Parts: sequence; structure tokens; C-alpha cells
Amino acid sequence: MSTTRTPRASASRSRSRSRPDRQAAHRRDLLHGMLRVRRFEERCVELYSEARIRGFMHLCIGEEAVAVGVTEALTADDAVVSTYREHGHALARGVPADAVMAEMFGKVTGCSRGRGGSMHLFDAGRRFYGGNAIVGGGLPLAAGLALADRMTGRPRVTCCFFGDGAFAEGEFHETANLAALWGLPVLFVCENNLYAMGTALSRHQAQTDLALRAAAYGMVSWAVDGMDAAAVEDAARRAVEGVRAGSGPHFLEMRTYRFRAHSMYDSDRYRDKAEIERWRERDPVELLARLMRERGELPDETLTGLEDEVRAEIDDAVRAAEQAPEEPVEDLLTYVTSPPAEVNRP
Amino acid sequence: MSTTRTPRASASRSRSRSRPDRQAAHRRDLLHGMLRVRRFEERCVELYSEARIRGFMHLCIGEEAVAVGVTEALTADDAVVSTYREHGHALARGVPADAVMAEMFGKVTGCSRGRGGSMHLFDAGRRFYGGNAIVGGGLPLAAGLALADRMTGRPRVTCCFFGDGAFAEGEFHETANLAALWGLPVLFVCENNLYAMGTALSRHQAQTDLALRAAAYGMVSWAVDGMDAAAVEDAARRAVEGVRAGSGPHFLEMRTYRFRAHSMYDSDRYRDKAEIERWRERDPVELLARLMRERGELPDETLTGLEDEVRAEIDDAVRAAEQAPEEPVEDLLTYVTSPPAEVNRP
Amino acid sequence: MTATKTPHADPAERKTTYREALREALRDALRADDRVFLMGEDVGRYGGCFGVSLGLLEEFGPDRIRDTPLSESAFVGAGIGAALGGLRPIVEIMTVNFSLLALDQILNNAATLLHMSGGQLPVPIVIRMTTGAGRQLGAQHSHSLEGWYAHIPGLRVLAPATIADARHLLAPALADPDPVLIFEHGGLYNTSGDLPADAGPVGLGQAAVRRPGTDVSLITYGGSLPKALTAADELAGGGISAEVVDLRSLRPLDDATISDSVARTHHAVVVDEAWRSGSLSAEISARLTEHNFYDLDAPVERVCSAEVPMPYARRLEEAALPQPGTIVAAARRAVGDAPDDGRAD
Amino acid sequence: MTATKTPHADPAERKTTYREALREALRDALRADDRVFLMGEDVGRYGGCFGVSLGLLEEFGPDRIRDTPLSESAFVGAGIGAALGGLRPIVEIMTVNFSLLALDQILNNAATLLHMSGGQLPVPIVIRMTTGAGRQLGAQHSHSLEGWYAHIPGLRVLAPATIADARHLLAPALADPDPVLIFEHGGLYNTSGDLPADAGPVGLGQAAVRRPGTDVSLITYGGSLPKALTAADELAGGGISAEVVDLRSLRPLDDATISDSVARTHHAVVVDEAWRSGSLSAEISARLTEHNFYDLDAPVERVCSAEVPMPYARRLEEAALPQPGTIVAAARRAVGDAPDDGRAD
Ligand SMILES: Cc1ncc(C[n+]2csc(CCOP(=O)(O)OP(=O)(O)O)c2C)c(N)n1
Ligand SMILES: Cc1ncc(C[n+]2csc(CCOP(=O)(O)OP(=O)(O)O)c2C)c(N)n1
Ligand SMILES: [Mg+2]
Ligand SMILES: [Mg+2]
Repeated sequence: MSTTRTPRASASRSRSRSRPDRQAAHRRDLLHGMLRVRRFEERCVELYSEARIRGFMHLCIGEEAVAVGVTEALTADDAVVSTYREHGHALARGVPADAVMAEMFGKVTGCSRGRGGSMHLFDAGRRFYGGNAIVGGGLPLAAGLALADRMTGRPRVTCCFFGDGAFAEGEFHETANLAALWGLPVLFVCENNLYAMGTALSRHQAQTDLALRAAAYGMVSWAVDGMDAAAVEDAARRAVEGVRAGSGPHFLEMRTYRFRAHSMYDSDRYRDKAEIERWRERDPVELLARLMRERGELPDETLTGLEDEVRAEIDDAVRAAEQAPEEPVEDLLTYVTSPPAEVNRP
Repeated sequence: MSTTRTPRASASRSRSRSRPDRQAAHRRDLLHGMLRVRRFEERCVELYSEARIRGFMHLCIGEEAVAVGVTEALTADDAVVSTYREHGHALARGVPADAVMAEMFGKVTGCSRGRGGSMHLFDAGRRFYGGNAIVGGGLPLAAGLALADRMTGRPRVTCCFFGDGAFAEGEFHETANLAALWGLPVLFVCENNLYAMGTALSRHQAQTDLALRAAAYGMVSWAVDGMDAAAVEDAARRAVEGVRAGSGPHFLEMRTYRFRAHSMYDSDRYRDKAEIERWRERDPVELLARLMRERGELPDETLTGLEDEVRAEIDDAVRAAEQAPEEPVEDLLTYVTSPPAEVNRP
Repeated sequence: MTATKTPHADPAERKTTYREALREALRDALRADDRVFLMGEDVGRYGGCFGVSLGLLEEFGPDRIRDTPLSESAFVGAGIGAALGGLRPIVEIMTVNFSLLALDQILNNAATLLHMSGGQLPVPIVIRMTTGAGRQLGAQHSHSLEGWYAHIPGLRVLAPATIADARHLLAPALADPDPVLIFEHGGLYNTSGDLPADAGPVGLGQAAVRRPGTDVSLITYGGSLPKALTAADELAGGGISAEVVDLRSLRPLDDATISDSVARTHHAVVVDEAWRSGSLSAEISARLTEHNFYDLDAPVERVCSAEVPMPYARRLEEAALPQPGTIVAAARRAVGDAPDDGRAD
Repeated sequence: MTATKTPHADPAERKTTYREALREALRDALRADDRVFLMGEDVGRYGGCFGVSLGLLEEFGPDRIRDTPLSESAFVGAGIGAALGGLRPIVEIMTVNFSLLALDQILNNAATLLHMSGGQLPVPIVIRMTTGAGRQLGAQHSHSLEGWYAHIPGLRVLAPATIADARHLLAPALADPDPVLIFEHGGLYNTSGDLPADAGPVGLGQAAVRRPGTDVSLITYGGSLPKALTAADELAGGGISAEVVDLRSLRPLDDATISDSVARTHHAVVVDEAWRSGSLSAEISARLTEHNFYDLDAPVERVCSAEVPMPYARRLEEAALPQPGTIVAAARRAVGDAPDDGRAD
């Protein structure tokens, strides 16, 4: 197992320092969080081309600010429901990099014991409920988790990530109505990266202002610059506060972009190179690093230190994943149903 | 077969008279249309209690102005897609009363040869596409019919009726987006009768202003007094014009009310008697009759004449249905697939 | 929220209906465990579309007898989420026909999360729905699709056919940590009879021999059970002793009970209201071939619905469905006691 | 819009892939009939999620190669409506897993409208989708649910397993006035081979004997055909002559071809990638019992997928699926040539 630190799910940190210091330290944490996701996924690309990772794999490179910024605003008690493009969400949530990597290797030490793969990361202890590869399929789950909290009076928030493409699925609309109608503590985070696979937003949505449309359900709803980690975190904090205070579901449209193709199989023929370049200029990692440099908060050795730390963590994760055993074939049918012993638990 | 006249699907009539005369005659036609539906359904109640009609039966008593007013605005080439509460739509569209009655008797002369019953009336010749008992299930069909017209350049409109309850189903939202995105010639007519079975609008919709919510798809969208046949017709004409002119789907929220229970099995315990009474004061048949009386257009003998005509038509329909044969049991499997001879048709 | 109250104890044997037995089971479950709630379209103010939950709203309030908008996928999925969140939801879908709108949630989430998460996420949900034909409700309200659900690993599928099962299957279903689907045949709600006082909780996964016999096994479930029992009476009149096996559990199937019966009778008729091709009857026939090949003296017979969208007209609907008469004919064919005409498939 | 152009004529036999054969069939259909169009998620600019429709947008334009939003129910239903409106839509659903979101439309509208309207409304739609496992795509992208569709009266269900069928099944499917579903196994897209020049249009509803044999019938379809052929090779090495029957049509089933084969071989193994319980393999086994009871010398064997949400890990996935080795073992058991250990269900 890796010994490098993983970000805490809790939002409170560095309380003892002075405010500017705290802010600088917090920015470093955000940068570290995004670098972890970025470098992790870059390594995944290599491993995929070596066929050590298989199946479908979707990268969130370019969208790291959303994963890291939103997760910052959650506490350990809150829940996260995600999609098949969820490496970033899982890592930011605190699922250990080696558990994620081992999962992608199909090993028993993976966070889903190798049964899930890239699209199905789970970590019940961290209330990370996947990893759903049916577009829109996680949304009702989030409403249900929130309903359980509401009915038991627990002041928790359930955060649900989904894409702009999911906004066209009936399941989104049914869930939005249900959550708004019942005032459920759900934070809807729509990662609007302008494409659903090869289909541009304007070719899959009659009205492309998604925040406005969510507002039609009577939810508090904002559009956010999803390339600016601090802006994401700010918006998420305000929204989480509102949700936790009982004012019902909130909706955040995160305006972001994926720098890579939809999946490892996609030759990306539907996007303009110039468009990609334009968005790369707003690379969330670069953007934050630039700000920190301007403020003198990012001396070269700090960045090198972060990169080293991240690299070590990922190296460890890959090494551990390589060495880990696979689930024995005899256990194929385990977990199809719960073990009989558990049948009578309360 | 009945020999009494059935209303024409075409909107043009009485062109030769003077304008006030024409308007009066048109009001009489509207009144006649609504009376036909009202009396037909009242007879259905009797026949149901005699067990001559079976299955589920849903009445539109109280909502006749919507069926009659909207249908007035359509031409014979336009298409209608409806729900399980569709007696009124079918009759107004020109499906003969005896074909509808025979269908409810399960007879071979029924408009679906007795295979459909009350919830599944069809008449391909009149482009009446049912009769759908899955809430929301007709909506995508309407989009598809409209798509066929668009792709072939036919200037037709497809009118789709559905309830407020259907507005919560994902299928409505997927279809609304598709129709608006592709600019399809669909007229969405939402019969908002304030209840989905026993569930009041405010307990199934987070935001109850349905016209406003439809507008979020970028559709032209109005709320209409669904108890006023002339207002319904006016709105429908304007909307049909817009749709036919190519400005994409239009949405009409018809504010109406069902005076009867949801179905013959419903004991209507969820509605306030006073609420029902308030709405009965705006009975669409009474409302129009009152207006006509005030304008001196409805001498007693005219009303009696209309009632007699309607009664004769329904009597004939019942008699014919009683005498008609049932489909022989040997033909049970006919129409599961098309006859082989048709396989090579163009 | 913890389970504190004790379940309501039954008085002596008494007359009741299938519908009331279901309601009592719900009431007991709601009383026994605060985590249990009922959710679905019109379960509350309307009183349940088939009247099953009538009166429960008044006793348990709108939070626990929760009316939902018309959005099958969202509220079934929300039930799954609520189960993940520690509650014990009972979700009602009005009929199996509408459950198709929620099938993605049931298959891809409820049935799959436990395995896909490597054992982390059991989903203790109960989903109830009406199935079946016979009330002239036409092609969109009458089908028997429970066999599809019985195909899905990770689910348990139950079909109470008797008043006692209606009363006593819910508690073990709720106690099960995995998703359980309960199919109630619409034709059974009004059936009335005695609820034995001693009928206790039922073990899940066990078929029941409803009538012992020696010549032929009539294997059935749900709404077809009364028809099979009627057929058995008639067969007895003709000197054929039919054993009637009620599956009760459609997944897993109780292979032992089925197999034992056929090992004794050497003839089998499977009665299943679903469309014949690809119905559960096929699975039972296939298993009989696998387990009882050398016991069988004749081909396994199947009495199923005609492969037609259910027509409204009464005579057509009757002709489309299994009936005591067609069961009798099939049993006669199976035991070799039939004029060679009556094959009605 | 009428059908005017003549279909593109094939040159002599040539090498191609299953994917290209599907694409050629689409291209032909689009050229031959203006009423034909292709609609689905990412069929256009993306080039089709498995590359089948690559290049068609450029030839036929965005009206006829129509990208849809992610809304399976609406665009499948719109296809049904367009068919009612006189067009000949080909609707692509990316995979059978996502088709559950459109199942209501397929069952309650496409399959039902003709009958429910008393014969007035045929629905000439073709719906294509990918099925099957083997590519480590996990539990939400790997299942074989085509057996469910084969249960539905009013539908035709096809499963092209060869390059020739990929090339030649679409035209008759489009000519059929009723809804036709075509299942393409994801593992077949990259298979390459010769497309015979003389392979003409295929009659719908006919199974094909892909390899004649005398000792045992291996009955299969789709992605399992290559595995069955490999198994037959291996069996031949061991002196067992296996006949391989490719169903091609899952509804209706070609009873005559299946039954004839087993009447000759007296032993049957059904290979079906779906979960065993309630799969199409059960229907075939049941029918063999009904039609070939006295021909069968041993129980019908079934080789199916393990009843588990498909796991990601390669070895687990391989273990969950039918493989040539498990087919060989089942065939040996069937003909009584097996050590009594290998039963792998
Ligand atoms: C119901 C369903 N339909 C189709 C797919 C195939 N698919 C996977 S991802 C995707 C695009 C989703 O786009 P979006 O929601 O914007 O998320 P993004 O991939 O951009 O993060 C599609 C069509 C699927 N997985 N599920
Ligand atoms: C998908 C689906 N879910 C549930 C039902 C049962 N059901 C039939 S009508 C109805 C209420 C529909 O309300 P609304 O759309 O407002 O139409 P109304 O009956 O008021 O005309 C319900 C719940 C159904 N037929 N289909
Ligand atoms: Mg996107
Ligand atoms: Mg309503």
C-alpha cells in the first residue's frame, strides 16, 4: 500500500494559520489534488496502451477543477454518486490511488475487488457510490440516498456528478422533479464539457443554458467556470450550505472541457483542433499554477515537490497493483447475492 | 352503421354565411361536438354498470372543450396521438360513434376490431393513432410522425394529447427536447386537469406552471382556459399555424378538470367536493350554451334538436354495437404480425 | 431509527382476502421497523391503485406512505438509493407493464451493485407489482413479464398465490439483504379464504405442494394456481391424480421440490400465464430435462398464454390465457389419456 | 419518396470484416430507398460508437444519418412514429444494456400497435444494437438480453453471426412490414473473412447448418458461433462429429432445422451467452423435449454464462462466459464420452 498522503474528504484544514497563509496553503492543496488526478490519468494512458488496463476508459483530463473543487466542499459524511468518468471524483474523494489503480488492473485489492474496472469504482466507507456506466443511471440513486438522510434527519448532502449528455435523458428530469418536489438534500453537479461523446451540446439540447433549465424545476441553480478550481469550490460551498440548511436541491452547471477524446477508442473527429487549443489555454492546472506563481506562492521547488510526491504515490500504486493477486476464479459467484449468514442481520 | 352526421375533421365550414352568422353556426357546431362527447360518455357509464363495457374506462366529462376545440383547428391530413382518456379526442376527430361504441363492446366492427377497448381506439384512415395506455408512451410516436412529415416535406401537424401526470415522466422531457431541437411540427396539448389519478398537481410537480416549464425547451408555449371551447380553438389555431409555418413545436397547457373520477374503479376520495363543485360552475358545455343563450343563438328548440340528434346517433351506435359480431376466436393470432402477402409491398 | 416494536400477532384462523392479507403484511412491516416505508404512485391518498394500501396513509403518514410523481425510473431508483442509505423501502409499481420504465434501475443498479462493488453495497429493497391478465385490460396492462425478472442474477423473485403467502412473504422479503421482487396477480386480489392462524413466516425460495398426487405434476405459480387446482379436481373426476406444485419463488427456483414431484409422477405440465416462447415454463422444462430425464415418461407439456398482445374482447382474452380446460387437456396428453386432437398451442 | 435506385451489386468474393459488411448493407439500403434513414446516438459525426456507420454521414447527410440526444426512449419511439408515418427507419441503440430504457416503446408500441389496432398499424422499423461480453466492459455493458426480445410477439429478432449475414440480413429486415431487431455481437465486429459473391438476400426465419455432423448438435447463435465451431474442430479431433446449427433468427425460431438436426444426432448442446436461467437456451431445450422427446438419447445440455453481473477482471470474465472448452465438455457429456467431473454450471 502507498504511504503517501491522500487528501482528506473533510473541508476543514489549515485552520491554525493566518488567513493569507491559509489561502495559499489551500491553493496548494487544490493544485496538489488536481495534479494527482492529472498525473494518475496520464499514467493510465500509458498502462492502457500496454494493455494492463482494459475495457472502456474515460479520462477527465481538463476537468480536474470540478472534481477537486466540489469534493473540497463536502464532508466525510456526505455521499458522492458519479459516472464512468470518475477517476477524478474517486481520487479527490479520498479513495486511495492504489485501490483505484488496482481496480483498473482487475486485482482483488481494487476498490471493487477487480469486478468493476475503470467505470465502476466504489468505496462504501468513503460513501463513494460509483461508478455508473448507464448515462443518467446514478441520478435516482442520489435522490434516494438523500431521501434516506431526510427521513432520518441526518444533515448530510448527496453530491451527484453527471454530464451534459445526461441532461437529455428522462432520468435526469424525473429525478430533478422528485428532488425539487420533496426538497431533497442533493447537490446536482452537471459537468458540461460541451460534448456527449461526439455530439456537441447544441446538437443534443434544444436550449443549451442548462443552469437556466434546471432552474425551471425551482432549484437554486448557477453556472460556474469549471476551469477555475477556486470558483468551483466557492460555488460548491455555497450550494452545499444551502442544501444542508434544508433549502432543497441545488444545481451547478460546471462549464468545463475534456482535453482528451471521449474514451480510448475515440479518434475525436468531431471536434475542431482550434477549439481544443482554445480550451487548453484555460487548463485548470495551469490556471491555478499561474495564479499561484503571480502571487509568489509557487516557487519552482514547491511545484517539483508536489510533482515528486504525486509521482511517488502513483508509482507505488502501479507497483502495488502489479503485485496484487487477482480474485480466484472459484469466487466468481461471490457477491451475486449476500452471504446467507447476513440474511438475519438487523 | 349510424346515419347521423359526424363532425368533419376539417376546420373550414359555413364559409358562405355572413360573419356573425358564421360565428353563431360555428358555436353551434362546437356545442354539438361537446354534447356528443358528453352524452356518449354518460351512456358509457350506464353500459359499464351493466357490464356491457369492461376493462378500464376513463371519462373526459368536463374536458370536452379541449378535445373539440383543438380538433377543430386540425385538418384531415394532420395526425392525432392520444391517451387512454381518448373517447372525446376520437369522436371529435371524426371516428364514428358506432365504431367507438362497438370497440368498447369488444366487437369486430369496433375501430380496433374489439382488440383495443376503451383505452385503445385507433383509426388509421383519420390519422388517429390511439389510444395509448402507458402514460407518456404516445409522445415519442408523435415526434416520429412529425419527423416523417418533416423529412418528406409534408406540411402536416401532429397533435399529441397527454395529461399533467405525463409531464413528470422522462418520456415527456426526452420528447420535448427532441422536438424542439429538431424543430418538429408537433402540437403538444397538455390536458392539465390538476390530478394524475389521486395525486394533485402540486404533489407531483415541483413547479406547477407547466407552460412556463415547457417554454424552457424553447417552445412557444401558452396556458389556455380549457373550459372555454372558443378560447381553446383560438389558441389551437394560432399554435397550429405556427407549427405548420415551420416554427417548431408548440405547447398548449389546457387548464381543465375532470368532473368524474379517474376511472370507473376510483372512489374519488382525494378531491374536495367543494373543489369539484367550483369547477362544475365552469362546465364547458354550460359555459358555451350560456354564451349562446345570451347572444340569442340558442333557442330552446335548437338545443332540443341537438340533443335529439346526439341521442339518435348514440342510440344507433349502441344498437349497432349490440348486434355486431365478435371476432371469431380462431382469429386470435391474426395481426400479431402482418400477413405474409404484405411482406413484399413497397 | 431502529427496529423496536414487535409484530402484530395473528388471532385465530379467519376469513380474509388476498388484498387484505397483503395490507396486513404491509401494516405489520411498517409497525415493526421504522426504516420501512412504502413508496409509489397513488399508494397514499388514492389508497393504492388496486386498494392494497388503503388506510395506511392515515396510520403512518405521508412520509412513510409516500405518493410519487409518475416517474417509474426515478422513484424505483430512489428506492434503491434509500436502501443504500440504510432504509428498507417497499416500492410499489402499479403493474409489471410500467415496470419496464424502471427496468434499467432494477437490473443495472439493484441487481448489480453488490457484485460490481465487490460486496460493498447490498441493496435491501422490496419491489411489489401487479401482473397478469383476465380483466379485459388490453395489451398494455395485462402481460406477465415476471419471467424476465427471474432471469436476473442478484434478484429474488416471489409470486404469492395464496392468502397465506400474501400475508407472510413480505416479512422474510424485507429481512433479506438483497433486492426482492414480489408479483401479485391482479386476478387474485379479490380471492377470499381462510388465513390459517398458524401460518408463520415463510422460508424464501421454497415451492409448496398444494395438492398431492401421483400421476402428473402440475407446476405453476401466481394467478394460474387456482386454475391448476380446478384442473386437478376435474382430472381426479377422470381418475387422474394430479399433484399441484406452487413455485412461490421464481428465482431461485426450488429445484428439489419440482424434481421430487416429477420423479414420483413421471409426467409434468407447466402452467405459466406468460407468452409461451421464452417464458419461465421453458426454464422449468429445460431443468426437468436436465434433472429428470430418465424419470419422464412423456414430454413435458406447457400451458401458456397465446403469443399475442392481450386482446380486450372477452372471448379472445379467455382464449389467449391458460384455462382449467386447457390444463386438463395437457395433463391428459402427458399421461397418454387424450384423444389426439386437443393440442392447443 | 419512392424506392427507385437499384442496390449496389457485389463484385466477386472478397475479404472484408463483419463491421464493413454491416456498413455496406446500410449503404445499400440508404441508396436503394429514400425512405430509409439511420438514427441513433453518435451514428453521424462520431462515426458510430463501434464504427459501423463511419463515412455514411458524408455520403447521406445529417438528415438521413441522424445523431440523436441521449434519450433512448424518445428516439426509439420516434423511429416507431416515423415508421407509422411512412418512412423506413433504422434505429441504432448503442448496446442492448441501454435498450432497456427503450423497452417500453419496443414492447408496448412497436410490437403491439398492429394487433391492438386490429391490423391498421404495421410498424416497419429496424432496430440494431450491440450485445454480448468478452471485452472487459463490466456489468453494465456486457449482457446478452436478446432472449428477452425473442419473447415478444410481434417482433422479429435476428442475430447475424457471419460476415455474409451481416451483409445480407438488413435488406429483408427492411422489407419486412413489422419491427425487426438485429443483434450484433460486439466481439464479431473485427472478425474478417471472405464475403462470398453469390451470397444473396437471406430468407428471414431460417437457421443455418454451419457445419454438418452426426453425433451431437451444437445449437447456437451470434457471438457464440465461432466458439462452437472451434469446439466442433476439437471434438472432431476426439472422434466426435458435431453439427453446428446457427439459429440466425431468435424469433421466430426455425424449429424444423433444429429438430431435424437433433433427430439425426440424438444429442444436443445449446450454447447461449445469456445467463442460463430463463435464457433462450431454455426455450430451445423445452422445444427439443416437445418435438424430439423420443429422439434424444441424453438430456439436452446447456452452455451459458454464469449467473453473475459480468465482472471486469479478465480471468473472471472468461470464466463467466461459454468457451470452446466448456462446449467440448458439454458435448462429451451429452454423447456419454466424459469423465464425470466437468459439469460446469
Ligand atoms: C443510457 C446510455 N446511453 C448511451 C451510453 C453510451 N455513452 C457513454 S458516455 C456517453 C456520452 C455521455 O455524455 P455526457 O453525459 O456529456 O458525459 P461526458 O462523457 O461528456 O462526461 C454515451 C453516449 C451509455 N453509457 N448509457
Ligand atoms: C407509465 C405508467 N404509469 C402508471 C400508469 C397508471 N396510470 C394510468 S393513468 C394515470 C394518471 C395519469 O395522469 P395524467 O397524465 O394527469 O392524465 P389524466 O388521467 O389526468 O388524464 C396513471 C398513474 C400508466 N398507465 N402508465
Ligand atoms: Mg459531456
Ligand atoms: Mg391529469
